Amino acid sequence: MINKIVASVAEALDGIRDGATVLIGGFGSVGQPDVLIEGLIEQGAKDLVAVLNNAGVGRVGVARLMELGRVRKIICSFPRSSDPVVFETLYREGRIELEIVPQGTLAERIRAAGAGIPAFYTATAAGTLLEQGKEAREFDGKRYVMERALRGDVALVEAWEADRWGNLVYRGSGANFNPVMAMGADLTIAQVQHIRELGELHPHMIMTPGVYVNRVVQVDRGGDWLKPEAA
Amino acid sequence: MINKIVASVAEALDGIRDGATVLIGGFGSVGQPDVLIEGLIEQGAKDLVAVLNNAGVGRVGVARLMELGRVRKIICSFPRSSDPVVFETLYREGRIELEIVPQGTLAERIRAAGAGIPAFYTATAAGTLLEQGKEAREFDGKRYVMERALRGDVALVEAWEADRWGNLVYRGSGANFNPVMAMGADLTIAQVQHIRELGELHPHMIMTPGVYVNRVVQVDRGGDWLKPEAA
Amino acid sequence: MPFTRDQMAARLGADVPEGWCVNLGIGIPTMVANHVQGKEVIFQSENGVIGMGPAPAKGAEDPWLINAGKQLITLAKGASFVGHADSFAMIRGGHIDLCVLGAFEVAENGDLANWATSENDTAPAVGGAMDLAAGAKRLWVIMEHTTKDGRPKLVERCGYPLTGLACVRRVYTNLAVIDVLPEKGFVLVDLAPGVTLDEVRAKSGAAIHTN
Amino acid sequence: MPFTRDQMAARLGADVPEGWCVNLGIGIPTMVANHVQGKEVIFQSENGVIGMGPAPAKGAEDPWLINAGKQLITLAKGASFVGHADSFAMIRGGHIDLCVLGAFEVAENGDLANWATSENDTAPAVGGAMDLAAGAKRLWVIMEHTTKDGRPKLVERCGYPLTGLACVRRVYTNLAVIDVLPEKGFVLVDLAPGVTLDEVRAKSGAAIHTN
Repeated sequence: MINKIVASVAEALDGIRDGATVLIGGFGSVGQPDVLIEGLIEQGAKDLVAVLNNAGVGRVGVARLMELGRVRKIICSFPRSSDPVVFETLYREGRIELEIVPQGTLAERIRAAGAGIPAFYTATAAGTLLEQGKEAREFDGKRYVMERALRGDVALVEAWEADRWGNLVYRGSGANFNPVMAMGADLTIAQVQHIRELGELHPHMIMTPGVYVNRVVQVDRGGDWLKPEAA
Repeated sequence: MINKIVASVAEALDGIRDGATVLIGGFGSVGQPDVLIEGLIEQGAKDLVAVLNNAGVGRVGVARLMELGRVRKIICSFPRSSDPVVFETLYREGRIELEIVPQGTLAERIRAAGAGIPAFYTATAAGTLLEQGKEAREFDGKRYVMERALRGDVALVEAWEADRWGNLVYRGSGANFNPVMAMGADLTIAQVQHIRELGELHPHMIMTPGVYVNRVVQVDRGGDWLKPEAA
Repeated sequence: MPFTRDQMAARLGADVPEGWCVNLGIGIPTMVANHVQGKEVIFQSENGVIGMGPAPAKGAEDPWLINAGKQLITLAKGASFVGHADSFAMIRGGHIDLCVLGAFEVAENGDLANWATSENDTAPAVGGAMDLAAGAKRLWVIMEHTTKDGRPKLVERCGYPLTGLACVRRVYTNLAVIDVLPEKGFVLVDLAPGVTLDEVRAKSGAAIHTN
Repeated sequence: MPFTRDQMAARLGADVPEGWCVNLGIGIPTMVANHVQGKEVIFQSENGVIGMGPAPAKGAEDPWLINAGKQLITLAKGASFVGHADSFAMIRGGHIDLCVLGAFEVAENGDLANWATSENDTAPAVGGAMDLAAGAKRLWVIMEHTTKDGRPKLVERCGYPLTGLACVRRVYTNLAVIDVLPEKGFVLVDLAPGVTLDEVRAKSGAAIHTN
C-alpha cells in the first residue's frame, strides 16, 4: 500500500543534509509550512541555501534559521518585510549571500527544474541590473534574458488537505509557491491540516498530484481551526 | 457587465481570418470542440495552419476542413489515426505541409507562447531527426534542443462548464490540450456544455481562468447528456 | 489644488474600462480598487488570486485570503486560484490588461525605476515588479509628481536602477495625467484642478509636451 | 516455450515495485496494467490522468475518461487530472518512475527506435514517445524478440530513426529479459521457460552477455 503519511515532523524531515538547497513554500503567512520550518531548526542541517519569496520576518521561522547561522545563501524576490531585522543584519555584516530573482522568474525557474527544462528565455529583467552575469539574446527583435532551472534538494510545502498518495488540495490563496516547489525538488515534504481517505479528494481539486510528494505530516491544530472557503 | 457568452457558433467564430494559426483542443474524442470545428468549416477561413494532436479521423471535423483544401499546414504530434485517409492522401500528394512535434514539446511550446517565453530547451528529440534545423546546446554535459514558442491567432477549446467571465471547468480527461491552448492564442473561443451563474463554479475547480477566454458558446445537447463524474 | 492620493486613484480608476484584468501594486495603486465605480473589473494578484472583491467586513476576514500586499481580501464572484508559476505565466504572457505601479522615477522614454535606490544600503527587493513591467499589456504609474524634498520624478533618463525599459504608458500624479509616447516622450493629458501647465513643467525633469 | 504477449506483460509486471508511477505505451505495454498483482501502482496517461483504474465494466463506461491509447478507462481512488502541459512537465521532469514502450529496435547502447521506419512513406507519428524516452526515470521496452520475418530487433546500432539516445534500461521479449547496461551492452537477466541462451543469441543482432 502506498502511504506517504509519516507520524512526526522529525520523521518527515529525516535525512535533510548540510548544504541542501531547500525550497520553502508560502506567500506572506498563507500557505507557509511553519511547523516544518520549526522542525528544520530542530533537525540541525546547516550551510543551507534557502529559496523562498521573502527573507523572513521577526526572529521566528526562516529568520530564526538564519539567525542561528544555518543559512549560507538566500534566493528570493523580496528580502524586505515588515520586520527584516535578522536578514538585514546578516546581510550588512556579509554573513549571508543574497540572490535576488524577480518573483515570476523565481517561480518559472523552479517550474523549469520540475519540467525538465534546463534554461528558458524571459523578457523580465532584460536591460536591468538583474540581467548582469546572464546571457541575453534577441528573438524577433526583442531582448530576453536566459534563466537557468532552479532545483531544490528538498521542498517544504503546506496544504489544506492530503491523502495517503500525497495528493494535495490547497485552501484560498494557499497554493502560491507550493505547487511549483513541490514539483521542483528531489524530496518534497508537505505539512497539511487534514488527512482525507483516498478517493475523498475530488480529482479536479487536487492541484498537486501525489507523484510530486514524498512525505506528508499532519499538523493538528484541533479540527477546522479555520473554516475552508465555501464550495 | 462582463459577458463573454455569445449566442451562436457563427458569432463565436466571427473574424477568423485566412492564414490564421488555429489551435484546436481535445485528445481523441474527449474535449474536442467539435461544433466549433464544424462552424469553422461553415465560416470559410482558408490557408489555415492547424495545431492539434492528431490529423483528423475519417471525413469529418478537421479531416473535412483539410479535405476542403482549407488547411495549408498541420502542426501535430501524431498524424496517424484509426482512419487517417484524408490527411494521408493530401500529404502524399504534397498538398499539405506537416510539422511533426513531440507531444510534450507541442504542449510546452504553446505554454511558452502563453507565458511570455520565446524559447526554451528540452532533452526531448535531442539527437533525433526532429532535432534537425534546430539549435542544440549542452547544459551540464547533456544535450538539449532549443524550441520556440508556438502561438495561435485563435484557439478553439471545449469545456464542461463556463460562466460569463469565461471561467472554464473541464470534465474527466477533457482538459488535455484545452487549458494550454486557451492561454496560447490571441482569441480563445470555448464550446461548453453548461453555462453556470457567476460564483457557481468553485474557485479551485476552475482550470482555465476567464482571463484566457474571449468568447463562450453553449452547445446544447439537451441537458446532462453525459453525467459529470461523481464529486 | 493638486489631487489627494485618493483623488489620484479615482482619476486613474475612471480611465479603466469595464472588463479589464488589472494588477495593482502596493501603496497608492491598491486604492484604485475602490474607484472603478460600478464597472466590473477583474483584479488579479501575483499570489494566484484572479478576481478579488472588496476588503472584508470586520469579523468576516478569512486569514487564508490575502493579496500580494499581504492584506486580507475577499473573493469576487467568478474568482479562481492558480499557483505562482501559473499566476506569473498570466502576467508575463501578456494577459493582464493593466498593471498599476508606484515609481521612484519615470523617464520620457518610458523607462521605469521603482525597486532600488542607490542610496539604499539594504538589499533591494524586486518582488514581481520586473515581471509586471515586462509582461503586462500596459503599465500605468501612479505617484506624487516630485519626491518629498521636491526633486522631479519625471525625468529624461532614470538615475536609479531600472525595473523595466520603455514600459510605462501613462503617469497619474497629484498634478497631472501624462502619457508617455514613443518618439514624443511626456504628453499632457489632463491637469489637476487649479494646477497649471507651467507648474507641472517646473516640477518635471523632462519636457512636457502638449498635443 | 517462448512467452505469450500476456506472459511477457506478466513477467514485466512482476518487476514493478509497489508505489511506482508508471506510464504504459500503446499495445503490449498496456497489458502490464493487468499484471501488477495486488501492488498499488499509479498509472499515468499523457492526456493528464494520474491514477487509472481497471477497464470499465460493460455499461459503466464514461465516455469522458480515456487514456493515451484512446481506450475507455476508470479512475483509481486517489486519481487526479492535469492538462497536457502539466502532464508532460511531469513526464519530462523525471517524475515518472517507469515508462514501458514497444520498439522497432533497441541498440546495445540503449538507443531506442520506435516511431518511424524508413520504409514508411506516410507521415511518421511520434506522439509522446520522445518525451517519455527523454524524461522518464527509467524506460523498459517490451517487444517480440524479432520482427515477423525473423530479423533481430536487438541490434548493435539502430537502423531506424531514433526516438531517444541511450534511454532503454531493460528489454522484455518473448524469449528473455535483458538489461541494457552502459559500457556493457545487453546482459541477460532471465530466459523464458525452455528457451536457451544460444537461441536468444542466434536471434539477436548484437552480443548478449551474461553476468
